[in-house]
Amino acid sequence: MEQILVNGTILAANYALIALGITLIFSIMNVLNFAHGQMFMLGGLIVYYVCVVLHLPYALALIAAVVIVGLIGMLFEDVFFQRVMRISNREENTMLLAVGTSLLLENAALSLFGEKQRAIPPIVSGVYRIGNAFLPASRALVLVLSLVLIAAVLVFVNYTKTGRAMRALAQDRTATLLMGVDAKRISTLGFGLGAALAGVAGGLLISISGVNAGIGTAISTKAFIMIMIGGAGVISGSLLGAVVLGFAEAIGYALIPGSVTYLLIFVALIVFLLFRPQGIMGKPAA
Amino acid sequence: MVNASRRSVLKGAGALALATTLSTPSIVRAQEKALRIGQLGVMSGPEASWGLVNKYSALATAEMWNDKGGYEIGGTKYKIEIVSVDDRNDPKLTVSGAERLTGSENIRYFIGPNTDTTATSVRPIAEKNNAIYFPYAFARSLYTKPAENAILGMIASYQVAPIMYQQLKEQRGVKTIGFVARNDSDGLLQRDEGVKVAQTLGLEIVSSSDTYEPTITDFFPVMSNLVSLAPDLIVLSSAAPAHAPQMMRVARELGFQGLFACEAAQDIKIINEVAGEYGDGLISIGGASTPEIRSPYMEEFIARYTKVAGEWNDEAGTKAYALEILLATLAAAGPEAIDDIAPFKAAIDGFSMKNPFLKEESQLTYVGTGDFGQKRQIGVPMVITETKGGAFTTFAISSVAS
Amino acid sequence: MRYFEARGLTVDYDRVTAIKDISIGFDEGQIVALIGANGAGKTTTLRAITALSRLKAGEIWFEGEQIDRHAPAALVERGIAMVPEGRRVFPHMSIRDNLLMGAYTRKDKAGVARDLERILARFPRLEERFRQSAGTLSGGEQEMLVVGRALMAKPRLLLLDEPSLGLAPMVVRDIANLIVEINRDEGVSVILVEQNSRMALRISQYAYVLETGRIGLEGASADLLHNDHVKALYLGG
Amino acid sequence: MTLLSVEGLTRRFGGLVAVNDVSFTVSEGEILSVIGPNGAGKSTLFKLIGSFLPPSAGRVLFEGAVVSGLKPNQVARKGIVRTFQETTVFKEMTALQNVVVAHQLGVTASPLGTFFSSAAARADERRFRDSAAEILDYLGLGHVKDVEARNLPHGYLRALGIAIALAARPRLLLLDEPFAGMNPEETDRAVAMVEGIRKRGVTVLLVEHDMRAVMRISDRIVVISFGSKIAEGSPEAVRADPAVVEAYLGKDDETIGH
Amino acid sequence: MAASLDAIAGRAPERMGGVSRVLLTLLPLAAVLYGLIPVLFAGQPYWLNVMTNGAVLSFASLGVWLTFAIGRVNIAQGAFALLGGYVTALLSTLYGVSFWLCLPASALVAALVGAAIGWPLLRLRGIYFAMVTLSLTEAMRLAFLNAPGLGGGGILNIPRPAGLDTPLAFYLFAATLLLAGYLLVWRLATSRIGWVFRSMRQNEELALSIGIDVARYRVVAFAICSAMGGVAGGCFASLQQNIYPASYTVSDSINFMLYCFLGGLDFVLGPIVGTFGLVIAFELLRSIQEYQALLYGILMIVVMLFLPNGVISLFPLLVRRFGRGAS
Repeated sequence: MEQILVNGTILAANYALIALGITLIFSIMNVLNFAHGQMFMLGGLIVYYVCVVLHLPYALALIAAVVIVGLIGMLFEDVFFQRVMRISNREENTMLLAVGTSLLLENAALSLFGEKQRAIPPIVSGVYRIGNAFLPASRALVLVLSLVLIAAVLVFVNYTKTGRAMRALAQDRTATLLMGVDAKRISTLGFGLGAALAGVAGGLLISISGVNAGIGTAISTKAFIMIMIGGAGVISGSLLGAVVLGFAEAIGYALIPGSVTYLLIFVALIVFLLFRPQGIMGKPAA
Repeated sequence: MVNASRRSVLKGAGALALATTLSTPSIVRAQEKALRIGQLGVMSGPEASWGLVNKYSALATAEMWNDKGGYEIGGTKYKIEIVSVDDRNDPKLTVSGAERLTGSENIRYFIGPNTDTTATSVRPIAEKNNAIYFPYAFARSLYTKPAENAILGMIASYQVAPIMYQQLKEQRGVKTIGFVARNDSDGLLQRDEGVKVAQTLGLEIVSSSDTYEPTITDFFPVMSNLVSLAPDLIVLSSAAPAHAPQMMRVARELGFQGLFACEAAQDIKIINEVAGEYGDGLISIGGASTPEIRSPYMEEFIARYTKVAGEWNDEAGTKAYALEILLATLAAAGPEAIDDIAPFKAAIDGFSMKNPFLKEESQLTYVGTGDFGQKRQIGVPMVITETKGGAFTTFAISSVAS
Repeated sequence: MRYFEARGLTVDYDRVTAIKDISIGFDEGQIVALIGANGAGKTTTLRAITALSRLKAGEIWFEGEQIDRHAPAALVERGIAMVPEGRRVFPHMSIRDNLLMGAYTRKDKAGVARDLERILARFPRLEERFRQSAGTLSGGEQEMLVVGRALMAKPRLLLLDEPSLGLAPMVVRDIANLIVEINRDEGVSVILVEQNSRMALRISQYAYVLETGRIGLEGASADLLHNDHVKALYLGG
Repeated sequence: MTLLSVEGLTRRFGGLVAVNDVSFTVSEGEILSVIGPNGAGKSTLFKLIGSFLPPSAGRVLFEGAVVSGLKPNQVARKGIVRTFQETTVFKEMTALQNVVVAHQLGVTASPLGTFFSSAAARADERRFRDSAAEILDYLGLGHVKDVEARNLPHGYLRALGIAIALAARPRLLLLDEPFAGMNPEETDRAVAMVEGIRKRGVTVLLVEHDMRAVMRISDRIVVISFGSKIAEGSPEAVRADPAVVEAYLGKDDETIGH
Repeated sequence: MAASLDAIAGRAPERMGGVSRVLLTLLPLAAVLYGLIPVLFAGQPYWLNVMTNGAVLSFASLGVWLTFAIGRVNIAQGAFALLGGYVTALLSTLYGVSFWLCLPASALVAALVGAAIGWPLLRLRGIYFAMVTLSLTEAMRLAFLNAPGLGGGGILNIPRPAGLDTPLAFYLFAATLLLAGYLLVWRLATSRIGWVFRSMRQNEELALSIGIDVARYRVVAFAICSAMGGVAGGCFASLQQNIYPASYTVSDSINFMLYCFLGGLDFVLGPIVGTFGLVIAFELLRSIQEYQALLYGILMIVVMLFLPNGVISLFPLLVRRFGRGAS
């Protein structure tokens, strides 16, 4: 039982970073970032490269992952998304573009880093015991770092000028422009921040389980599940979605024979959406 | 990264070369007697390494022979050309790829594909177009009559399990066993076969219901369940080289003291990278090339493979056999077999050659009568390895009964 | 050169001319009204001034500086704030954050804090609900919030687009009085776009009547209020 | 004869009562207006009658049969058709296509017949095109019938919205703020249009903010404030009702700016 | 000239008579499918196979296009292809049912399941519907993987349909199927039903207000789409003679959606052009191996950036340009 709690907490914290990033991008740009999982993967591979190939410290690698993936996000937003949003007839076109960027990132990663599973040696060793549960130190570290990062993002979004501008932009673009906000810059920044969060999540996770070039779609799918549970575009909802998914997975793996866990999660999700299509925290569609 | 980038360059060069090959009319080549062998498999996406190892192995063998002026069949030396086609592990693309090799390119022999899904999709094409292929997939229907065009290039998991578990029971005193399987068709089938074997051997099965999604990112929840039952042995059914080390690391972090076993080949480099000090104690089917048993020819092959691929992959130890035995059988069947598989099929049953990859004198033949009712498997030695101090060491050597 | 001067403003939407050759000008501290029928081009004129719509022709001068090439953000920094039509509060942000968004371009933290106090003092209803999200306010309260938000930018020129739209007459009166007070107490010049012509003419000094994208009539508001043509057309008899 | 009766209609959103126990009836052939200050619950009432929202309590009867609980399209089939505020039309169709497609309730061909373009289906289409052209001409949109709706001048969109509703052959037309944002001249035209619609045999229930226009065309007026009905009667009676004046009109304008 | 181009793009002029409209719309596609392709590739089973894949995939994409027409981004077509594939596989291997009966059965089962799932789910819109259908694809895969009695495995040795044992025969069958599918969707799109779909896409509330039974039409569109997916799955199961839970995954569903997008959502021919375009492009890119997929991604972004309304949107542009040049 304690083990389920520990497992759920760790998963939830990891997932929260992923969900937070995709939510930021969605709320500000109204773009469902299909490439989110690929950005996560890239973050992991960058950490691998810096740590294992360049033999530099993990902290540095993590910073590199944040910066590079963040810059890639900003670049995509600036070069691709703004153009497509300007010229296309339909809103859905950004979705296709996002799929295109995900293919691009995945194959670029495949060419650069190869197809193999990559991981880095454990940063810390040892195992804590909490009651009957095990908590390996490396996982505890990731948990703590995740929580710190989540808190930092929440503080940034809620209490800084730029964060406020991001939230404002998500709610009313014209009014935000009239406040003197450079909406283009904030959008780019928001996309970059969302991407960077995916990157840092990947960079953290590689230290405990490794990544390979092909995991992107699976991560994106999980991110989608979380924002469907919590409500798209709502930050508190994405965190809640992460907690729900994390614990559902932990409980499922522990209690359900066979691996119908994910099948059940999907079925539950579909049924849930029938009753509450906007997710738990989402605002009802007008 | 040095490796990776060099490999990219090599890949680029290979791609260019191949592009020229494909766009150049075949008349030009016909003058210098070429023998074209196909290779069809997954070479992109998460499973890319399976097909790529086939490709690099074939290229390495081909280059070694071409350097010597070609392979001699019926008194003529043939330059060997490898024509590779990526199927992305998508049956639709495998089918069109096989059609391309055996139809458009008129190739009678090809290596691959790499999974049950793709291999069974290829079967009708190969039979229609009269081609022999060497899948790396375990589906029995491919090798049992009425099918007779497929030759299993490696040892199937269900052939490994009885021997592996028996040895573990006898040598390491394994009494309790737990299974965790990859949740896809291959994984579940392998687990079910493994469970049967364990029952026959009288081992106590503590758990056989744990599975994980191939897309998993964290094995902690999966493994914590199994580790708490503390079996002597954890079998990782159909664990990909990417996943096995993660599972080991998690289990060790959770305090697991026992052994691991896997009927699929693993990659020692990934094990070292991912599992590090936790990588010891994995019993798996090896690449038939542990240092203790390999011949100088194998050393040469390894060197050549490393040049082609950028880094050595232990899986290639098994996959080296396909082209070598294919060529030798062709030589035995005579030049007419190049364009007609009937003589080749006829030659299979009586074929025998000295195993070039092993230090000790032993014969390499086709086997499989026991499992498939006909000789449709390469008699690759079954080398069971154990990871120790960051390297594969030989745990047991056996073979598939003819 | 007057305090504010726009000359020959022309804007096209999808190759259809929305406004053509509109010129307006006034002195510091004035309230100027733009009135006219729906679709006459009032909102487009405001959007052109705040650079939300692209000018096809024309130039705009404010405090002796040409401003028609600036981005919306730069205009806010130069002291021009606009309250858009339909009370566009940030519904999921608190009153406080809404007001702070108004001060986005300002660097003087102490000044911002002071102004926040001042504006809350002016709008006690907002202070009561300081931490609530703006979406929970009534229409009139939201109008106060957006005016307060615009004031947080410390503007010298305030553009108001249809502040009375959809408000009950009682509330319209409050808003009208508020505009007059702000103009008087803070010395802010105002361009007021209104459907409610009577109200607009009553509180402004000068007015322009827009008809299908052009200026049809202009003059002192008091005169227009009694002009028979205007009366017949826009004041509803 | 009573066409529509609203009985004790109530709608709560969380703790807020948007419509509180409202009852009134609409007789065949009359123009009835529901007015009230902004936020009084007019729009919610409107959605309740059109079945776009389920009521928390009370019911709506049309020709004596309960219609609350039906889906909006079923209510439309019974003959209650609404318009929308602002510019709700099919933006990527021409004006004519907008109105032709709105004849859906008049389809006589079977779905299969429609698919295979049977004689009945072709006759339907011919009929719809003629009828649509007639409606557009009637509402003064004849000359823009082939213009895509998104390119139509703003002023035409509201008329197109009404044209779409008329195509569904309503017995009772619900007009949602038909005069909002119009200048006196435009309002005059719109008032004439609504009266014309009544002459076509359509009963009209309109919700409006603009008192002046309403006073001119309504046979009766229902006034609601804070969700509750506070007055009902002829325009003159309502105008004289002190409760209405206080809740709705407030005090005299002359205090502005002084 | 312009009229026939419009017809090619699936937008035959409305004033034309019924039969000639049908012919004008079908002929160009029929000419390519029955004339050009067999002549070009008759002796090349490989290319015939690629074309067969293209035709059957186009058929499934046409279904997805139909859900775009009602304003839903559908990422569930892989699920229905999988379902249809299993229906055909089970019926033909367990009961020896003929392929020609299996296919309608696949269509029927897929349509029924589609209708049952679609009825409630279609209330969702926008990205919510997209995400939930994506989940549906994954759920379907997991359901077959964990289905009792299937042993987590695939079904092998599905008999090849009698009479379709040469690549050319199967191709011609696939081409006919595609042509039929095209006719179906084109008729739906250009008849009153299509206008009803369009009205729902543009404004569901308004459509409701004029008496359109939006919920029913949505379900009908989705069920037809699912049926087409089921048929495609059944075809591939017979063509490849096997089906596995992993035969159709999320990426297949995404591909079906992409084909529609890239071809152009405003044209019935869009999904066909998009599918063939990408399938052929992928095969042509084979010669550059590992960079194949990378270039594929870049290609897609380039199309998106410069032809955001699909490849077919190029046609009217070209016509305008050359038309102007000529006159």
